[in-house]
Amino acid sequence: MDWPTIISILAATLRFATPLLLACLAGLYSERAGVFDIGLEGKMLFAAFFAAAVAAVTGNMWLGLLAGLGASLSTAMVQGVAAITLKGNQIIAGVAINMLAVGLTTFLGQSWFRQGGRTPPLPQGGRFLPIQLPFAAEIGQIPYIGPLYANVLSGHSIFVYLAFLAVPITAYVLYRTRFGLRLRAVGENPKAVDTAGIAVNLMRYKAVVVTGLLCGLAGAYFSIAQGSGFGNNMTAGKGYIALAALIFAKWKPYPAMFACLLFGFLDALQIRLQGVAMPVIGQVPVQAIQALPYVLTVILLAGFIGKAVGPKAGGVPYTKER
Amino acid sequence: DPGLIYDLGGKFDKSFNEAAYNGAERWKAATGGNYLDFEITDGAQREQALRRMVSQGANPIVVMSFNWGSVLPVLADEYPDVKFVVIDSVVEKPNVRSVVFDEHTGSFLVGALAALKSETGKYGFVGGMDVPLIHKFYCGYAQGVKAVRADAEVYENYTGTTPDAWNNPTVAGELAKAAYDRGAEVVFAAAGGSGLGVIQAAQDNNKFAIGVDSNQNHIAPGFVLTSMEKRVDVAVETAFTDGPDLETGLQVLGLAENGVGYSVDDNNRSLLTDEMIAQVEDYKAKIIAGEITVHNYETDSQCPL
Amino acid sequence: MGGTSSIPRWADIVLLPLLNLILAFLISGLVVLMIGENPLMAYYAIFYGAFGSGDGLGYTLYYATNFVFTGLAVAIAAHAGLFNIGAEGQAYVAGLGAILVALALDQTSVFLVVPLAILGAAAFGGMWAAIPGWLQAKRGSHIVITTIMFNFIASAAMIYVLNRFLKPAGSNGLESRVLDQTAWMPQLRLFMPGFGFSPVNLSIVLALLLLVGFYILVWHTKFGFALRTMGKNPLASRYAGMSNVKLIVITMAISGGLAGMMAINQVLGLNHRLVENFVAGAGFVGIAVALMGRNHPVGIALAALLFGVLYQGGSEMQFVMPNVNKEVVSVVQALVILFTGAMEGLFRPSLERLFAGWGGSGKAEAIARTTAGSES
Amino acid sequence: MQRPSGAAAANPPAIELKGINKHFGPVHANRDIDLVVERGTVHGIVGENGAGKSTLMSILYGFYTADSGDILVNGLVQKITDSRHALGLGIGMVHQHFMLVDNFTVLENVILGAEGRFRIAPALHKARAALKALAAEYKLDVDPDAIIEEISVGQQQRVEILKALYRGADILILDEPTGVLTPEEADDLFRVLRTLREQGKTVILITHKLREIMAITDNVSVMRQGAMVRTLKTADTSPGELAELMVGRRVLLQVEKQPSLPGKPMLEVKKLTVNDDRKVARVKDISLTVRAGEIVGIAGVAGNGQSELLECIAGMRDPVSGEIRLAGDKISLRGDDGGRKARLAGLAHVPEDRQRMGLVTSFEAWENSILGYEYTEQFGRGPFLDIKAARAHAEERIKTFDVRPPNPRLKTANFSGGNQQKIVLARELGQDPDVLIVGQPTRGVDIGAIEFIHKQIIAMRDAGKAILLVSVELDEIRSLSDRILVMFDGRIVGEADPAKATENELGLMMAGIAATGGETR
Ligand SMILES: Nc1ncnc2c1ncn2[C@@H]1O[C@H](COP(=O)(O)OP(=O)(O)OP(=O)(O)O)[C@@H](O)[C@H]1O
Ligand SMILES: Nc1ncnc2c1ncn2[C@@H]1O[C@H](COP(=O)(O)OP(=O)(O)OP(=O)(O)O)[C@@H](O)[C@H]1O
Ligand SMILES: [Mg+2]
Ligand SMILES: [Mg+2]
Repeated sequence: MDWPTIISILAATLRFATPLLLACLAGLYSERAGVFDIGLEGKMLFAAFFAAAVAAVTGNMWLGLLAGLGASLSTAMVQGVAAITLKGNQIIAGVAINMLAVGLTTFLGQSWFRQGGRTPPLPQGGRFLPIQLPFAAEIGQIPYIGPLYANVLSGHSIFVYLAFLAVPITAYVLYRTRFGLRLRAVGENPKAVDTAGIAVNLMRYKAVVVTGLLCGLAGAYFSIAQGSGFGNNMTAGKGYIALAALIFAKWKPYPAMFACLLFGFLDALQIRLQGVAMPVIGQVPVQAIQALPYVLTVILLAGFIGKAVGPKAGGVPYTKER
Repeated sequence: DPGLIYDLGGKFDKSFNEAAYNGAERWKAATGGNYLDFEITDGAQREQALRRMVSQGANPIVVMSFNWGSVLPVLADEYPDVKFVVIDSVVEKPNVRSVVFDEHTGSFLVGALAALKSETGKYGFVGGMDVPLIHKFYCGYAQGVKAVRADAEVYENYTGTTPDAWNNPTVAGELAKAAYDRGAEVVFAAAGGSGLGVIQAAQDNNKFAIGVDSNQNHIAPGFVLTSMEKRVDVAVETAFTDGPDLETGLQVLGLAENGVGYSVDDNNRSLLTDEMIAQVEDYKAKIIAGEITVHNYETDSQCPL
Repeated sequence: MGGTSSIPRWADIVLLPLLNLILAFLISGLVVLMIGENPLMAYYAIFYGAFGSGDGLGYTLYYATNFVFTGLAVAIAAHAGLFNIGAEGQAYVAGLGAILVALALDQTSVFLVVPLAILGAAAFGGMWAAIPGWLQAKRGSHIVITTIMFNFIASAAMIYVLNRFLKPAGSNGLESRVLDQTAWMPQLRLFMPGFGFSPVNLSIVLALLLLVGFYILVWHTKFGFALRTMGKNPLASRYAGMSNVKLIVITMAISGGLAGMMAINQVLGLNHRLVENFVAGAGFVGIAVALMGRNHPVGIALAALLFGVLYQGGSEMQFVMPNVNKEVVSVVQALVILFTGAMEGLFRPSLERLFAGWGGSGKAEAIARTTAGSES
Repeated sequence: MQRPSGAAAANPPAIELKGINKHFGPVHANRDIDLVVERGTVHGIVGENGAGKSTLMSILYGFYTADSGDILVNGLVQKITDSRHALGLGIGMVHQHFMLVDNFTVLENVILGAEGRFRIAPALHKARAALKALAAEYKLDVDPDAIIEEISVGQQQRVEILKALYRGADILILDEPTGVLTPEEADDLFRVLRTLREQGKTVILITHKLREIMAITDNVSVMRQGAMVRTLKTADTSPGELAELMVGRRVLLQVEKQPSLPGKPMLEVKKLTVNDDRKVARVKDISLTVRAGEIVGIAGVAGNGQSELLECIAGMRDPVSGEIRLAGDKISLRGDDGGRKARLAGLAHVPEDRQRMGLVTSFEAWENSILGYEYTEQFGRGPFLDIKAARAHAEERIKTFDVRPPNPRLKTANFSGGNQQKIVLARELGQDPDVLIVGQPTRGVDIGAIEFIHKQIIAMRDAGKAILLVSVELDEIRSLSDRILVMFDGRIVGEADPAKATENELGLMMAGIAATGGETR
């Protein structure tokens, strides 16, 4: 593989990793607080749809983003009520949210835009465009390292930079602040938190809010930054991959980033390897390459991290009365 | 009145089914007549939907896609006095008209046009799913490219393996971008809804895409080199116009019948020089005249290049 | 779910789900209203479409058959404390097992093909589920994730197989050749013309048998006992010396096999050939069915029927009300899952208060509890 | 934190409870309880399992809220709505089950809920200093940076106490604090409590061990079935009287038993080495023998490898090396079905932690009464389960072991701790094994049940079974065992004759010769 190819793979890696990372961190907050969330997928899809819908109609990307955040947030709240207040089964809540998202987005899209659930392509100003970092052009001239800056680091939409900024922030919040301390405690031993005089469910709701917002960013990225407009079920299972990444990272911020970069890289690779003759094996069937990310995920989960024990109180609604 | 049954993917798939819908709508506008239509959501509904149409007295009934192989023959026998039209597949029954298109020749022309437009010798193709029909597109396209540049390279890509593949602009876009990064300047999308991602990518990277099925030049004027039109709309419209006593049998719509072709309108005219068009028209004539034979993947599931 | 409730069993199993179901339908009604259609019309269309005609009923039962299979698949795993999201892929792969047998033997006799095809499907589906099971048991990789991954892998693999091996050269559909009549699962209309042209076939008998078998397996065998022990408390099953690894792998194999039966209904019963993506989401519906059915055969049968109604009635609704598009149905389904599965806490408290008011049930426990308090 | 000065003059009781009632669904856990706790005293509370002690204290601590009744703190009526409020009033509680976050450091646990502002760094700083001071004042030192799950139970309890003191508690509630402590650790604790009392702080102590009540409390209240039976001056009462008040009948506080007549070796363990889940060696090259008709007791501080030893002999944990012989012949219990292999070999196992291992609490009693034996023909031919037979079996077991209530269809979670333990014992003894290994048979069980359980174990011995007993309750070890082995850091560090060995001889051995106090593990 030549250098330019590698460059373009790396750039694609960042683009693919971004929604994963945002969703993964989203999951980190609620799961560290003891609320399992299979519904990342659904929240992203809702966000993607409403972001695109509003951006398409108003032609204003910021309004679009706002709508996306709102949609994801309110979905998260529904999930929160089910999982925290009503003490329902958290996994079911997630599954239901995902199904609802697929159905409702297409349904609304169809009845609003009559394009089979798609939104129209976004007009000028409806979409977050790539940002050129300073001197990208100039530095780009430098052989080898230049392209790394100009084509890999530079030239992404704001979401990409936000996602990676969110990692140190999350680590800081999680390990250095009162909120983080209580968050981790509530996911490990809510009773201890309760006896320390802290409201357990309130803490969990706070976590779920953060989750909602991050999922909102992730979803909006799909439809008003990376793409231009919403396509049915356009998150295509990325929420589940993000979940895998979270488990893979043992629910920790920096590891989460690396996991997402890895999965993003696998996707980028998948795309570059299609139709390329492999060194030894020669032409590989395209399906084998398309399945590659999933196969490798399985292998990694099985091979490297072994038993991943999540937050102890994960998935269990908190009740005083036993 | 006539009836129309869309296939999986739905009325508004921005390509195949939507073309049929446009045809029906045009007929409606022209004649002021009415028609029944239905979107199936899973295979089990085919027979059900078709019988429903019959029982509601629809005639003729147009069904889309190659998935009717097992259902249609049976029902055709059951209802000898109803006329059926199946598009994209061949059913030999006295009361069935089978309409198939020479996607390969149409694709050949856009391939040639791509090769004439771009000198890089690298060309992209993004298919929805790795299925025979899409291979037919690819194979014709590649032949067209190579007719102009024998040494050219064509990157063959597919969006996915689940039904999402026809609706995943994100991945399709990335596939196109990959092709552009590898030096291609033109990417032909035969991927239903995913194709929009390719066109978007062309716009973002200031390169060219080639649309499919219906004329997609307008989606991003100046970035869609042309569209490989497959006039499903025409097929549907004529079927509706012919009415209950349409003559049945096999109908192959090729270049001669304008069943397939490349679209030129003021959205893309500026991208094409007269020489290019002349050159392509020449190929077209030769193919019609039989001086050039474009291999059809479907005949032997092979693509000799 | 639930926790220790003080409401009578019947209320827990019948009344609560019913209330939630009603709520789910009310909200779906709002969705229908949003597009300016009359919900009552829609409900009627669904109901009439599902039961109004022999064909309709036949289709309802045909869909229900699928969902019984996938529902049982999810339920058996759930009893072992495993969440199998992979029924979709397992059924898909099982289709391969079924078709291979059928293609090889479709010249012989239905009495040979069908049983062997069932075994083939069970074997392939079971295998596809056993691998994630093994990975969970031995390597501790999260079964939820692995089964999801296996769904994706399954669809890639199946496309490949269909393309390269099963598709007759020159045909342009992504499907195997049509099977010879002898390999078809006999359809009920042969015996009961009332079912008109509907595809409901003998698979439904298989479904009924498996429902009974499921009940016996889970509650009347030693394996079932071990299964439930591990599901409730894995440490206890290890203490009892029931091999958890074996339990997990076997349970998942059974689960996958059950999911695989759905392929019989589709491949031998409906399409008479292997079609790309013939599972079409039935695997995920199975999750809902199992949840709503409280992992009990009776509940599963009822839930499967409900979803059968939603499917068949839903497609009829599209004929009657062209503006109500297909997604409405999936919205209704999702809401049903949400309310019956995850929001059952909504009415429980008020019900508990209600029944506590009547005194009634709680007493037995109360006495038990307080006497339990004191030994002597 | 400081009490109202006006009240201070009148010197009212630290705590006064009036007519407290609390229901849990159908359960009436507290019935109009009145209680007065004088300032500067140590006040004991005793009562059977489920008598309502923890509930009452949880109400006082604001963890539960009473259905009715008043709470007076330092003479003022307080509506204590949550734990924060209680802490504000200077009430601290050390719960029966520790309220610590296992993967946090000691410091993080101490500041949890008292972190101050947005960043926790300052709070951590402050707490570090404070812990130093407290350590000096009460000789309560723990490594502030240690991870909770890596320190001994005794240390964890210190953390709990430090948590309370750090928050400036001057009324300290301890719920069964000594259940898991060695004598040394217990003495340490009492020393701390006395210091607290001297400083005028008030202590409420819940325990099942009357010896401790007599040793340190000034007053003692007895609860039974949710009601307050009586409050007495400790000086004017006796263990016997208290026991009678608790249970409502006379109880024998000392089991009487004939000297044992050991037969041939039944259980032989040779050079056994066992790892824990973290692959750390916890049992190091241990050899021991248990003869027919004798009870061998293993004394030791919790966490010195007893659990791993038991689990290994019971087939739940594969040994790294060494062998196990039953009735002379070598057996292999490897594989994750070792538990069954052990049972087949005639070895029964009463696990240390009934709730976590021995039972499926959501099962009905009859299901638990066949757990581990469900595969035997007696409960159904071939693959099938004979539910009738199983229920009949359960009926019989429940009768012989006097499980209350005698209802095989009752959900196991609804039996009290003591009765749950009886269900396990009934099951394991019921299969008439040759060898019985028992872990913590009476942990958290009240004297009424203890008496019964001890009788049963002795009866097994007299029936010629070989019994290996592990318990952190020295009294229990001493009163039941015919021989005592002391385990420390995975090794047998000594053997003793229960008749002769004194408590602190054993205590020293348990602490490891070189060890200081109860710290080492
Ligand atoms: N002080 C810190 N500042 C920033 N990040 C930290 C800090 N401590 C830990 N992390 C993050 O957490 C990861 C593991 O650290 P650590 O094990 O302390 O987390 P943890 O909360 O203890 O996890 P767990 O509670 O599950 O054991 C590190 O790779 C890093 O990403
Ligand atoms: N959260 C709860 N939900 C339901 N019932 C409860 C709860 N807590 C306690 N109970 C019941 O209330 C009664 C009193 O329980 P409590 O824990 O106060 O007894 P206790 O005296 O502390 O017993 P032990 O000596 O075993 O600790 C028991 O019957 C118990 O089962
Ligand atoms: Mg207690
Ligand atoms: Mg206790």
